[in-house]
Amino acid sequence: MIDKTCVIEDIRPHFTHGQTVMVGGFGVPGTPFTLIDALLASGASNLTLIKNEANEDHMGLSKLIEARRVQKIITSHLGLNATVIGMMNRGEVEVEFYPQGILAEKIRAGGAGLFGFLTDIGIDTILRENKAVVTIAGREVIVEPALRADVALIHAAAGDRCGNLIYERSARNFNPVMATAAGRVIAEVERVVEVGSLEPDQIHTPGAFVDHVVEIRQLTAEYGILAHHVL
Amino acid sequence: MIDKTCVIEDIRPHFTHGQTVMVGGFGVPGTPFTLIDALLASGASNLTLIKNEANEDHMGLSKLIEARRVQKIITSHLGLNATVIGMMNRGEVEVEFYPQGILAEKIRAGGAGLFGFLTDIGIDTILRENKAVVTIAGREVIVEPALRADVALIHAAAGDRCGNLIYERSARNFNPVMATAAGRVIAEVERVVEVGSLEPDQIHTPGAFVDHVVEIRQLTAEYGILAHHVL
Amino acid sequence: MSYKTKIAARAAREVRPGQVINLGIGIPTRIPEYLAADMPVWVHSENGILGMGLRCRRGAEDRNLIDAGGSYVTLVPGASFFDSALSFALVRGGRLDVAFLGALEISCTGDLANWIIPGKYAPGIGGGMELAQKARRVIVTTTHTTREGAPKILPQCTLPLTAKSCVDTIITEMAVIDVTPDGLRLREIAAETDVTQVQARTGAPLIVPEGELPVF
Amino acid sequence: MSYKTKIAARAAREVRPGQVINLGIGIPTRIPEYLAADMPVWVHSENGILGMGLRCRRGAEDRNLIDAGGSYVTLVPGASFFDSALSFALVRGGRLDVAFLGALEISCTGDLANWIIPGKYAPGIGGGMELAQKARRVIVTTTHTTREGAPKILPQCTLPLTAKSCVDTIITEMAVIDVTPDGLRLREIAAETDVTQVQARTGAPLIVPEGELPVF
Repeated sequence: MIDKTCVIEDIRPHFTHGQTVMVGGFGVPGTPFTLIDALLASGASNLTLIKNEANEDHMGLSKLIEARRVQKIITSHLGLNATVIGMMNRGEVEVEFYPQGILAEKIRAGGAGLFGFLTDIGIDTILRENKAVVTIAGREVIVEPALRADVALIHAAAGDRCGNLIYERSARNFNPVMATAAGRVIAEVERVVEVGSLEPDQIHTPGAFVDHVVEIRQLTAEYGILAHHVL
Repeated sequence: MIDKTCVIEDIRPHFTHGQTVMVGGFGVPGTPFTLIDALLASGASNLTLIKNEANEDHMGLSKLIEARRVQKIITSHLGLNATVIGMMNRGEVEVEFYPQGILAEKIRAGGAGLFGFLTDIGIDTILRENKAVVTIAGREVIVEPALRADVALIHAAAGDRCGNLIYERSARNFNPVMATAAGRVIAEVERVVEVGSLEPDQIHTPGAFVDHVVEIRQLTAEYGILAHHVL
Repeated sequence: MSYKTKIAARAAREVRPGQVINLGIGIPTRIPEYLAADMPVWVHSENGILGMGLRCRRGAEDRNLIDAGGSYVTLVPGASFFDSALSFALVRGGRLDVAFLGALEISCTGDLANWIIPGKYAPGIGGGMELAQKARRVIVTTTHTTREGAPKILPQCTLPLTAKSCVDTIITEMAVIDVTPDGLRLREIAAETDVTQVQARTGAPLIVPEGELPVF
Repeated sequence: MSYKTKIAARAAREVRPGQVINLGIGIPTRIPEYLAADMPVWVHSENGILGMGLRCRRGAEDRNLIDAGGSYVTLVPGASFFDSALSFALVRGGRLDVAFLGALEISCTGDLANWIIPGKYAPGIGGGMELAQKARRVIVTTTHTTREGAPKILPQCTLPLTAKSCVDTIITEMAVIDVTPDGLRLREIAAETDVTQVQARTGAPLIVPEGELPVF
């Protein structure tokens, strides 16, 4: 067995200027904060980032954007991040929006080695502008190209040494699809477990998709409960 | 909670003449033999069936075809069923072949409410004949339409009363994608379990996709080991 | 009772046993509070949950269990988790019975605009467009007029559409209105108002059925 | 040693540690028997398995654990199961390092035909087309000639293609041949034969490197 576990310092050389980086997570759950910090520390800039949202102000993905390392964000919604919306409105970062499930589907198509898919989502809206439209089964549909990245940053609850991953609760979200859709897939895990200890029927991401597994040394405050979302 | 469990006799009225029926399974594992027998007993004919293969001679799907209930099979490979290959060659049943992963992907696209997808699989072969071809990212690709069915017949290891399913080992195969892609989804399960006893992170098919759950009264010989595949 | 409470409580009465429903941000998230405790319903969340319960009481939060709006939530027995691709397969594939959504504008043919105010508000698309376009039934829960008192229900939308002809029912603090092939049909009216007032604050003609209107 | 045994044993030597490999029906399924016991390799099966071990010994079969050819198999630690869509996402998405496939014909530019003999044999497509087109490396394991002694390696295929320009290496009972931009390059030769015989049974010209050829 080739052990895919490594320490965070081993990851940094994989980050380079101008890369496209997919980042898992939907809000706090599933966001790989440790890997994002490593990407920030690497100094890589002119990045294109793909993530459901940009986290909230001063957290996670937002740190990279606020540090002006990001040329473009491909995302679904920035509603909880006034800082990034401000930067977008001032033209300081380019933003490309997709309907949330279409974004997930574009990534999945990239991971599945498809070139794109056909959808009627948005066909009667301004979303159809500047998109290729074809007719199938008598219906006009948008041609959505597949999306892949140079690197995917994944957060999982547990990973074994050969890269098998399991996710917990709503922290699954975009992580499994992104784990299929990048040239290099790096997973941070809350605990590394020995090979054979994950039940084969319960593995969410098979190890073949994962290149590196990094154990998180400490779940920092960013991973915790956000006070302003508490009842 | 609305209890989705029922007995096999309740299922029969859902089978009608001319239906399109998806059937899970890859060989014996995951093939819903009990539901296939119910479809046979219903007398429904002129069926269009969608399944990875037609099982082996005189088993499972093959019984429906041999009983002349089937107009067309949409499948990937019939290599282990000389009876059905013979019927195909004599024009007694229409067969539409797709590459195995493309068949899975067409069903998944149907389940995901997409109209189709773009793939280069087969683009340099006779498969491109009579297919719509478009150019994307400088590459000629085939437009594969999505596939849905009136009814999907699913086999699962366990199901709870609200339709959540888990599959075992290589019996998963086409079942989870087919469970998303039909107007009526009927699952046979080896055991019915109480709601709440399946771990939410380990459920393979969420109950929302499943309309009926039928407990298999007895695992007949068809579900067992095939002697001619034993070492 | 606040407008929002009244709307959420009335909207809860549209839910049928066994339905799979999705609750948009704002008023819809309050609907579960007004469902009967024994009402069997499956609440879907875009971030990959089926079977959400009420919002989580303070102190019991699970850092890995939030809804699509970021609130900490609970689960009901039979809940399941899945990835974002399957979450929207459920929506687009026709397994979502009802989506409750907010609105900026609704047209008399059921067009919905709720995601952009050009030059002012454009935080992205999120899951709303797929919910609006693909849920089997779309119920808009919204105040009847804007803060400035302008009608939100119009002959046609002036803002960019979320989806065309998607709205089935509009529930406001004043009325329950169905979008029908013949136009907007008043189904129920709030106790605090009357048909003249509802029509006055609605920017498109209402069909008022004969006989007494049910009151909520 | 039979032809098939010799080919499978030689093919096993192409496997590198940590690779994800898929074994087509026939000769390839015998490759694991010839891998070193400590060789870390992940065997993928189209029906949704990563981490297959050897074929299952008689009496220990699990009715739910077969490979894509129907044989009962075993697992290695770290194995996982997944559905058919993810199984082929792995293949088409570039995570399959090597596919070992059988052949009816191979052209000198690496075209592969292995699924149809018009009028005689057309059982379907299966997973082979995707394996041939998308594996990072395609190794064909086949007898050097047909049963009738006709070359399978040809200037161009006469049968319908499985995939164009997909074959990287051909392993037969006579030789190991790489498909290169310059043409077919003889890499190794069987102890039982010589270059003249190999060329005589090959329907396209072979590039024979200078010096002594490794023997297997």
